[in-house]
Amino acid sequence: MNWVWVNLDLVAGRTLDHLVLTVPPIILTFLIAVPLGTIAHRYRATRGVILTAGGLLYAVPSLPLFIMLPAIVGTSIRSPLNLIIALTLYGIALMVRVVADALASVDTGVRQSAIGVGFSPGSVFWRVDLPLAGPVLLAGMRVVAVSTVSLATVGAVIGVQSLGSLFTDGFQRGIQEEIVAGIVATVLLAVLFDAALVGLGRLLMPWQRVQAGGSAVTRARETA
Amino acid sequence: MNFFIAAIAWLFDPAHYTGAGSIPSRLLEHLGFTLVTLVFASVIAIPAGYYIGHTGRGRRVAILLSGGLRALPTLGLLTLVGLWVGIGLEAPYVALTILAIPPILAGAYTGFEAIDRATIDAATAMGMSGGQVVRKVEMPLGLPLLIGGLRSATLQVVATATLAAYIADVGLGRPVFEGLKTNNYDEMLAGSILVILLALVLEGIFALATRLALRVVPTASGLQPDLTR
Amino acid sequence: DPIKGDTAPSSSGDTTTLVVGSQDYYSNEIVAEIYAQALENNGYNVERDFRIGVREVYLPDLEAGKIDVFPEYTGSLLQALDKNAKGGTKEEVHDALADAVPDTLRVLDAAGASDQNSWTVTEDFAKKYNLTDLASLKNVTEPITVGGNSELQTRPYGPKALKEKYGIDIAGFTPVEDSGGPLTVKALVDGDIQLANIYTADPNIKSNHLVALKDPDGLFFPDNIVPVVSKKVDDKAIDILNTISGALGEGELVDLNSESVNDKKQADVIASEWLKEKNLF
Amino acid sequence: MIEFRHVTKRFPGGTVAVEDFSLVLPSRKTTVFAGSSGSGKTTLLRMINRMVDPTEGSIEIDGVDVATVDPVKLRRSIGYVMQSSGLLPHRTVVDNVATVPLLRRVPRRQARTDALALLDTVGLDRALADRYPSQLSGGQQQRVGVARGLAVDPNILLMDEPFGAVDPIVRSELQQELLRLKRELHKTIVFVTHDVEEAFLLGDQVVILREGGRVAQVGSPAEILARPADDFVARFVGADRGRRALHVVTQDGAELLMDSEGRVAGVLGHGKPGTGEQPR
Amino acid sequence: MIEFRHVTKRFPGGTVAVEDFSLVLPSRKTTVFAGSSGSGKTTLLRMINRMVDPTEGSIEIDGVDVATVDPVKLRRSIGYVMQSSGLLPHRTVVDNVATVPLLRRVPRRQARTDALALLDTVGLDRALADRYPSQLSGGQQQRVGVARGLAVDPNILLMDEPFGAVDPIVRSELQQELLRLKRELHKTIVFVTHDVEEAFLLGDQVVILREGGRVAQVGSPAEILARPADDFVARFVGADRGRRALHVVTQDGAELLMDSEGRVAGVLGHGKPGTGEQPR
Ligand SMILES: Nc1ncnc2c1ncn2[C@@H]1O[C@H](COP(=O)(O)OP(=O)(O)OP(=O)(O)O)[C@@H](O)[C@H]1O
Ligand SMILES: Nc1ncnc2c1ncn2[C@@H]1O[C@H](COP(=O)(O)OP(=O)(O)OP(=O)(O)O)[C@@H](O)[C@H]1O
Ligand SMILES: [Mg+2]
Ligand SMILES: [Mg+2]
Repeated sequence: MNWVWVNLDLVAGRTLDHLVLTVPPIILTFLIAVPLGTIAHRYRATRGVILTAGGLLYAVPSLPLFIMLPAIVGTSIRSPLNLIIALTLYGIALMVRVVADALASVDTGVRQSAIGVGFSPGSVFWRVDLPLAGPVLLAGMRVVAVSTVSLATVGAVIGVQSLGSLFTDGFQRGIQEEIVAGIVATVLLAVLFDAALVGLGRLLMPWQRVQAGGSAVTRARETA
Repeated sequence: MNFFIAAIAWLFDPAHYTGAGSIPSRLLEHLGFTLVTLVFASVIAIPAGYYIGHTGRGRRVAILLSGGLRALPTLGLLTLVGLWVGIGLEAPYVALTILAIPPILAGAYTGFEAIDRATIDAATAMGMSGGQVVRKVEMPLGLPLLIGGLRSATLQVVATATLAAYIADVGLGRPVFEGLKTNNYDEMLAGSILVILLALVLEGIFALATRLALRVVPTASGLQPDLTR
Repeated sequence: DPIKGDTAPSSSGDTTTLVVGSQDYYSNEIVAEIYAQALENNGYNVERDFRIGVREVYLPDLEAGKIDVFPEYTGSLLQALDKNAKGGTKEEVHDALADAVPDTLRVLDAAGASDQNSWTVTEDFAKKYNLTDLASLKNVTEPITVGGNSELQTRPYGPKALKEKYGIDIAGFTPVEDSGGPLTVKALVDGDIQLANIYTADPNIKSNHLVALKDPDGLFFPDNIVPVVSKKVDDKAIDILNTISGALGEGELVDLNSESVNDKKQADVIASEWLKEKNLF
Repeated sequence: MIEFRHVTKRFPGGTVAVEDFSLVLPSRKTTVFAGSSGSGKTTLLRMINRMVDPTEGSIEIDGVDVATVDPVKLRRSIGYVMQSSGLLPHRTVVDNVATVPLLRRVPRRQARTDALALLDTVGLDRALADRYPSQLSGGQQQRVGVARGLAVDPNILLMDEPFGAVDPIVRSELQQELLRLKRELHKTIVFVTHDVEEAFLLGDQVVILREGGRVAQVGSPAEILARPADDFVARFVGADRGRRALHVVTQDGAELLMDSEGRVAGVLGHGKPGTGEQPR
Repeated sequence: MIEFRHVTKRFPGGTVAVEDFSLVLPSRKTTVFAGSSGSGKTTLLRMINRMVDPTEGSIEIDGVDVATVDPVKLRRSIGYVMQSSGLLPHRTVVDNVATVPLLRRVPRRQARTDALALLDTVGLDRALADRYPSQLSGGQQQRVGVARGLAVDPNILLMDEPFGAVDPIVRSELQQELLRLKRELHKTIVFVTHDVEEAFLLGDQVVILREGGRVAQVGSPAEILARPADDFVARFVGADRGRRALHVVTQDGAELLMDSEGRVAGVLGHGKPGTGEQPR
């Protein structure tokens, strides 16, 4: 414990590095996965392709991806950008399926009746599909956030500074406190992101509070 | 693109097919390591998941615990346990078993929970004992979701087993690390390609298994537990 | 090649900003930090690009002038630059290195402190087979497994060289990626490996009663710490770095490393305390 | 007046949901489509507001072919009510009722005032206005659905099994409420159900449908009951099993009406046929 | 004979589903529990085969307190049929029917033969024997459910809204089938429904339940209809709105029976009360 107090600035610095590495992928994931997932949901023909591609992408191990990506997109192997792209790809791989499933889980009765009373196609998407898919989307984003935070530590192996650097450095110097501090900080950061997302969900989906959690939501969260 | 050509050349270099650390032996090590890890994780997670799914007890704890386990960085665990027990396979087994537990656990209990309550009620009403309900109803009907959980655990373990080479002379992570440390990009890329191929093959096998399981349970259509891992 | 980083802070025309780099190794980072603080205390702007990785990763950046100051090890760097280099005394190696570096780089004065590669065994193992130097490894009747970082396999002093120079047969290689750190030591003590590549400045040698075998045939080159600098480094800065090398005497590095490993201090703290203690800048 | 002219609907899969269907639905009357599952009732209803477009034939509302009207505009001029699930779960009751007026850019404040008034119309307490649908009972949800259908004051109200999901006592209350609305509002109502009793209670004109939207019989409840067109209709309305063939049996001093299976259908009275007033 | 003695069921959450309920269900007769949602019908039914154990009071079957019988054994001696979803989706039709006999170690071959015979009994084509439940229509699934309930030749058959999920024509067919089985098999049947018509059609004894399993009225259909015990019963059976108060109206030469709202309920005939034979 003493180590942590003495080296608080180091932990803080690595945490900051970690934030820089993980916040952009989480946001980018959402911005890219929602349209992609919507396309997969809307057009049967694209569904197979998009979802399979996502599944396969997720099968690519992180370390090799960090290594291969530079050869493909031309970044440098040590560049944080490389890591951000890789983490975003993982996020998308995970999230497109959730988006497609979430949209599919929207009660057709509610959709049909909205169309029936005169919602235009745009209104149906923005005012019905998206909010009703919200809880499942949120569940998916929570998983994305946690796994992004956890995955980013692997970057330390190829020399991208993050909380993972506390593992490699502590390992070299044989300082267990440093490794434990890294693990705890990673988990805390994940919990923090998770709580932030839950809070955001509460704010954006006030109706959720009055109803027992839908089964699709709990399922999405737990099987993740 | 020429990186890939060089990597493929590395892959087809006959020199890499003999002796210790040859491609086939690395592949087998990787596969073996993955399977053993899955067995460890299954032995822990499936009974626990079945218990939770059948009784509905301990669910909150399980959710919290899986969430926490999922946030645990594998690299951190690997190095920490490595410092305790030294080099060799113990630390990778511990770290990766922990990684594999949450999806299998979730697959096991959501598999039970997704079963129509009425089906279980009817089985009970007919006079099945608790054990019979588990064996004859819940286990077969929960199978597709369990397979889904195993599938996502497998993918994660195959992928992450690369890191085991950080403290053990095992698996396809070896060429990756060796290439990384010796500036041999071809070797690194070749190792990566092998891991990805292995992951894809296993994914294919699971897709097949899921289809077979769905044949056993014709109504459990489209159950996809692995929307996230 | 993607390994060639493009992220090293690029030096602008402003000569007062210097980029100091370090390997992905805590001991090297301490020395780099000493350089950095000394330069800062003398009015230079310093950008730290530490923990870059192994030599293969940073050398291209160094040669390209993206890094201005880098703590190096004379023998290892010489062997990296010239595969056919011959060994010798520490002065000979230093001179050879000065010739071998590309024109874009300069090698300053070497420090007395060195961090030598060494082949190390446990005290018990040494006693059992009566080991003193590498040649005596022939006495060993059991298979010898070597442990060390991946890159050790391709180094000119690696298992292959042991066979060539001393005729020692190595049964196997176990990779341990902590640069001769605690895990390697533990593996050695546990008997998982019999021979490990551990740096002579590693405080673990002392605390774990390890024996670094002598190297009469010069398998390892002397590895004195030496600043390698770019053209951007002016005379004043060179003076500063040479002063540090002068103060960094034999054995100093073991103490510095011990502060990191045993006292668990951070590099910047160790560096500033050392500078204060030596009354430098 | 709504007129179906030789309407056929073939779905992409090949199912012919409706085949060569022609019918006139008189204004300000209630027409009920009754038939078993899959007989094309919903499809017929949805062709009126263009949620489904016919493959062949045309539908006219007061002489205007609906195919020539912008579907979104058309739908906003027609009320639509369906089984419970139709409310937006993420909007409060009053917002649900006011959605379409708001889409039509009625000012917020006025839309809300109108919506509250509509809650009165359908017999809902205004105190429920700020609840979410999930906080209401099934019957209350259905009332909100009806209020929403009425929100744009449409001439036509389409109702697709609106009371199918609630329990029998509540259902009967909702039916009475609808009878009251019918009398008060004089809308053209098209109502879908698979419950014969409900069809006979609510319909001025009842259309009994077979598979494929083929008309088995059209007429007033009395006409259909008195002279079922064929076996199918007889079976559907329950005449075949003698459920509608009643006899008088005196038991415990009361004159009971029994069907041919000995099941009691009612008690014989000697008053005038009812005027629709409830005798409470 | 099944006898409820002062039975109360309080669920862990605090809901009192059934309170101080006492009733005798005569052997070889059909007793129907009718009541709206949440009135405790299912709870009452499930206390008979110990799927739910009462908090207070006892239930006796032919004088034996069920609490003293091993629940698994008890359930294997009582047939149970519920809404469609109860079949095992991963077993074929014939395996579903044979489940309990197999659990009781009846030899495979014989269990199968018996199961096929039961398919005949419930009017199902043997050709369907090797299909999975999902490959059957809702009505066919219900027949399989009934066959399964009969598989151990139980004296008691519990049926929980067995026809709630099928469409009206099929429902009416299933009801007729059940009436036939009643006549042929002479089982003690306990039937739950919230449809009054169904209750009156099938029940020898009908129990109208209020909230909390409180008995509003018990009696034969005729008794209940002739003299509803109170407003609640009157409303429930539809007597209050005059739906059961019928008058004769002559129209187009037929004597129609109309209720007080002008809805046609039937046609007056002058034959004898039916014997239950179908006039087809
Ligand atoms: N979008 C669609 N695509 C393909 N077939 C459809 C579609 N909608 C309905 N059908 C088919 O058309 C036929 C009529 O369907 P419709 O929904 O109109 O019946 P319904 O009378 O409303 O039935 P229910 O009482 O079950 O609601 C059915 O066979 C149905 O499967
Ligand atoms: N396992 C349970 N735990 C807690 N409360 C229960 C449970 N089962 C039933 N209840 C409650 O007991 C009451 C009676 O339920 P029951 O299922 O017997 O009603 P029902 O008459 O069968 O209703 P329905 O017609 O909807 O099937 C309800 O308020 C219900 O919420
Ligand atoms: Mg319909
Ligand atoms: Mg019930």
